[in-house]
Amino acid sequence: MKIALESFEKFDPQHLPEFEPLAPGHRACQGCGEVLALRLAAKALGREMMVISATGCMEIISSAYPQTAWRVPWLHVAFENTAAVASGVEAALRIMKEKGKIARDDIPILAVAGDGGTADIGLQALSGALERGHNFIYLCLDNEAYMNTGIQRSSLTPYGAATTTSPPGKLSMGESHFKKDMPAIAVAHKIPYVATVNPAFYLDLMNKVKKASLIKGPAYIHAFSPCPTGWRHEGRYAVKIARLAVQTRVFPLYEVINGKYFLNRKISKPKPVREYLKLQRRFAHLTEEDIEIIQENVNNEYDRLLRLSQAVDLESKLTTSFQEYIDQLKLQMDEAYQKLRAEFQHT
Amino acid sequence: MIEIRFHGRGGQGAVTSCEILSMAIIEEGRYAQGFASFGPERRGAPVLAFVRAGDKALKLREQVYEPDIVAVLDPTLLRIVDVTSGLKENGWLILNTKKTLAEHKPKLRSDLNLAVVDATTISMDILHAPIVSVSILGGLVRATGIVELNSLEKPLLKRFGALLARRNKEALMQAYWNTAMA
Amino acid sequence: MAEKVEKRAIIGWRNLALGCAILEPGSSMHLLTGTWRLQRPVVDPEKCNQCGLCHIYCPDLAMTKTAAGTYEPDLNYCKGCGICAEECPKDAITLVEEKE
Amino acid sequence: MPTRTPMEVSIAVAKAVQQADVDVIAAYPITPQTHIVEHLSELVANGELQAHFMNVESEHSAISAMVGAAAAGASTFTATSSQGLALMHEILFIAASLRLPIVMVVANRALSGPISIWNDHSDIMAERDIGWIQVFCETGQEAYDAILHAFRVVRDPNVVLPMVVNIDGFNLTHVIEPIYLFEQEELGDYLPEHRQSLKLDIDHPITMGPVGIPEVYTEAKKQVEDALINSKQVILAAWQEFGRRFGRAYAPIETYRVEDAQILLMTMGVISRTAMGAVDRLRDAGKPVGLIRCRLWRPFPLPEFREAVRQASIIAVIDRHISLGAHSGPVGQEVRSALYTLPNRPQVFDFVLGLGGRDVTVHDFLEIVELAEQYATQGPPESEYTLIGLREV
Repeated sequence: MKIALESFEKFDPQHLPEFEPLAPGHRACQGCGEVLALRLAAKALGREMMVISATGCMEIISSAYPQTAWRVPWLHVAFENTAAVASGVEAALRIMKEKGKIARDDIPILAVAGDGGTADIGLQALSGALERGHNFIYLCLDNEAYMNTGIQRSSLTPYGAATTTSPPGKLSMGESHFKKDMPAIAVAHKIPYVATVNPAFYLDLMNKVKKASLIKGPAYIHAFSPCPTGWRHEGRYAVKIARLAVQTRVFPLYEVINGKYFLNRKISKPKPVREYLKLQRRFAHLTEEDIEIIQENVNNEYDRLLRLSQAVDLESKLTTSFQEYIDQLKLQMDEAYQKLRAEFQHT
Repeated sequence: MIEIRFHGRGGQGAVTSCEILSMAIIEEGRYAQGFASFGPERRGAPVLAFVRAGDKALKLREQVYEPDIVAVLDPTLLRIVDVTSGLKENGWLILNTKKTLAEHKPKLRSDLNLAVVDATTISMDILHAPIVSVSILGGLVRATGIVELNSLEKPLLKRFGALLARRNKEALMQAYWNTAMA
Repeated sequence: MAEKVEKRAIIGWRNLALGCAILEPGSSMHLLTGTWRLQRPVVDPEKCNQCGLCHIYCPDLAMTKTAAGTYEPDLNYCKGCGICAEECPKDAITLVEEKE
Repeated sequence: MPTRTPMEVSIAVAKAVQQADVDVIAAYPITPQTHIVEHLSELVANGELQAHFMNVESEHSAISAMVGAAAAGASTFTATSSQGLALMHEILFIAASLRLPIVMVVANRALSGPISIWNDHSDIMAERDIGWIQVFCETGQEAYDAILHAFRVVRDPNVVLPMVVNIDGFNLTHVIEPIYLFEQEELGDYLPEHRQSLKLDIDHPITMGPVGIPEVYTEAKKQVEDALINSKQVILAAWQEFGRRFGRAYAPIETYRVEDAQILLMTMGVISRTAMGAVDRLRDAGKPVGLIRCRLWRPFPLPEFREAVRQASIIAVIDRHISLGAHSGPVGQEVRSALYTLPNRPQVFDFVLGLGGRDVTVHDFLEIVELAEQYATQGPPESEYTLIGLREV
C-alpha cells in the first residue's frame, strides 16, 4: 500500500480528465448532489473501471431501459447485496487472470450504494466483503434517508430531520436518533483505507477515490450527498449546503489509513450549525433547544475526530523525540570518548 | 440383499464401520449403500448406521427396518436400546463385549446367531483409543463372511492413511481371530 | 363501447439483448432532460474567468467549454437547477425564466 | 475406463464440479449441503482445483457473489439447502433474468417451521418459478452425471441460464455408494469451455440489470421464458450425447415397467428407487402398476409427460411438499393442469408424504396404490389430496 501512495499523483485542477463515465441525459432531480458526487467519483477512475450499483436513486436515474447513462461496464443486481456482487466480480477477475483467461485483473471496481443500502439492509454483505479483503472501492452516497421510495428515515438520517417516517408531531421532533457512525464501522474491519468526501470539495473527493483505487484491498468512501427533494432545499444550494456541512463541522473530511485518522481539513473557526440547518426545510420545525443539542453533538464528534487524528501526531512526535534523545546520547558518548582518548594520548 | 445395522455412540465409530464395510462391498464389484441415521446426535448419544448390500443395483432407498445383521459397538447400549428389534430370524448379532458367549446367549432370542469379540480391549491395545469401528468389523466379517478380508484393505487405506491403516488392519485381524461364535 | 387502449412495448422481445442488457454506452444522451427546465442559466462571457467550477459542479454535465475558453450551458441537458449561478465566483451566470 | 469407486455422493458431486473447471465457488455452510463445499474447499486448498473459493457471510451473499462472478464471465458453482435457498430467493430470479450460467446444487431439505434438517422437497418447490433449469437425481451416479450435464447445458450459447441440480439431502448426499468416475481425458470435449458473449468488459461497456420499465418488463420476462422452454432441446441433446459417449442415457420423464400399466406412480428424486422396489412387488403380484419419474422439472416436459401417461387410467402423484391452502401438492397441481385439456385423461390422485425426513418406504407405495384404486372405484377422497402416514391422535 505504501508504494501505491508514494506514486500517487494528485489531480491537477487545471487538467482534469475529460472522460465522463456518467453521461448527460440521466434522470436525477434538478440540483441533485448525489449524482454530482457519483459523477466526480466515476470521473476520478476514468474509462477503465466497472461500476456495481445497488438499487436506489442512482440506479433508477442512470439505467431506465432503453437508455443508460453509463459509458463503463455497469451491473445492478439488488438493493442489499452490492458489496457481495462486487466481491464476485473481483474474485472472478482475479482467478480468470490467474488462469490466463483474461489479460487484466487490475481494473478498479466501484461499488455504489446509498445510506440505506449501506448502513441498513446492505450492512451484512458489506461487512462480509470488507472482512474478506476484496480489492474494491465501496462508495456510500449518503443522502440521509430512503429518497428513492419517498424520503423515509434510515439509520443515517440525522437527529431532528423530518422524513415521511420520522415526522415531527405533538410527541415528536423528527428523527430521534443520531446518525450511525458508518465510517467507524468500516474502520473496525481493519481495512486499509476509509475516507469521507463531499462534492463541494471536488478535488479532495477525486483524489481520495483515486487513492482508494491504488490501494490493494477494500476501501470505504462515505460521500455527503445533498438531496434537494428530501432535504427540502432549493436545488441551487446543493453545493453550498455541502460546503456548509464541512464549514460547520457537521461533516468533517478525514481519512483513516491503516487505522490511523487524518483530519484533512481542520475547521478552526466553525460556522454555527444553525447556518447549515436553516437552508433545509427538513429542519425547519426545530426549536432553539433542539439546535443546541445538535450543535453539542457536532462539537463532541469533531473533538473526538480531532483527538483521534492528534493521536497520530503524538505518535510521530514521540518517535521523533526518541530519535533526538538517542542522537544526543550518541553525541555525548562520542564527546566522552574523544575526551578519554585525548587524555589517554596525553598520558 | 443383506441389510446391516450398527449400534454405537456418537464418536465411537459406527458411521466409520458402515463407511468401510460399504466401501469394501463395492470394491468387490457388488452394490452397497452406506448411510447413518441422519441427525444432530452428538458425542456419546446412541447412534445408528446402516449398510445395505446386494448383487444387483438396489431398488430400495428406505431405512433399514429388518436387518440381517446387527453389530453393537458399545455393550452398555444393551441396557437402553432393543438392539435386536426387527432382526430377521436366524440373523446375526455381533457384540463388542468383555463377557463370554455363554453369558450372553441365554438372554437372547433363541433363533439368533451370536458372535462376541472384545473389540474395546483390542482397540486400546493396538490403537490406544476406545474407537472400535474397525475391530467390530473383524468380528462381523469373521461371523458372517460378508466380505473377503482383503477387500477391507483399500477402504482402510482411504479412510485412515498409510500409518493408521496398518494399525487398524492389525486391530481388524486381532478381532477376526478372537471372535467367538455360536 | 370503450376503445382499446394502446399499451405498446418499446421493443419486441426477440430484439432484446441477452438479459435485457443495454449495449450502447451513454445512450442517455438521447434523452433530452433540458425539457425539464423552468429557468435557464445565461453566462456573461465578459465576466467569466474560465475557472470551470460551473462545469465541475453541474450534476447534469451540461456546462461545456466554448472555443473561447468560457462556458455555456448545453440546453439539451441543463435542467436549470442553478448550481452554476450560485457557485460562480464572478457572478457571471444569471438565471432567467423560460418563456411560455 | 471410468473407475468404479465407493464414495459419499457429496464427494462425487465435488469431483464433477472440479472436472468442470469452475472459476469461482461461493458458499455458506448449511446441513446437509456441507460435505459438498467442504470437499471443494479442500480441492482448492490442495491446488487440485484452480478456483477461488469464497467463504461468504450468508447464502444471500453466496448467490449475489455468483451473480457478480458470472457477470464478469467466470464459470460459477454454489450449493445450498432449505433455509439457505429461501434466503437466496430474491436473487434467484435476477440470476435468470440476467441470463447468467450459474450451476447450483440444492441438497433438498424441509423448510422451517418447525425447523427440520431432514429431507423433503419443500425448499425447491418454493422456487418453481425462478427461471432456472431444474433437474432431480435418484442415485449418486446420477448426481455426478447431472453436474457434468448441467455445466454442458448452461454453457451452451442457446441456453445461457442458471441451473439447479436437486439432490435429496442426507438420503442421497450422505450415502456411500458405487460411482463410476471419469478421468478428465475420458470426458473429452463433452464439457465445452466456458465462454460468455455478454459480460462486464471494459472494452465493450454494457449496462447489465437496468430498470425494466412497464414498456419492456413483459418482453424481458418472455425472453427468459423462451430461453427456458427452448433449453429443453439442449438438455435432451446433452443427455443423448452423454448416453452415446458414456452409456448412461437420461430422459426428462423416465419410466419403469409401464408396459400395459393401468396405474402409474409418479415420483421425483431418491424415493423413485424405493418406488421401483414397490412396483416390482406389485407386478409380481400381478398388478398392472408402473412408475414414471420426473427428472426434468423445469422446463416441465409437457409432451413427454402426456405421452408417458397416455394409456394409464390412474396416476398416483407423490408430492414431497405440502402446498398449504391449495387443493393438492405442487406436483399434483402441475400434473392435473397438464392433463386438463386432454379429451381422455386419467384420474389423478395426489399423495403427500415423506415430509421433513419421514422415511418413505415400499409399504407407503403399496398403500398408495391401494388407496388410488379405491378412490378410482369408490369415488375420490373428501380432501383433494391424501397425507400418508399422518397420525391423527
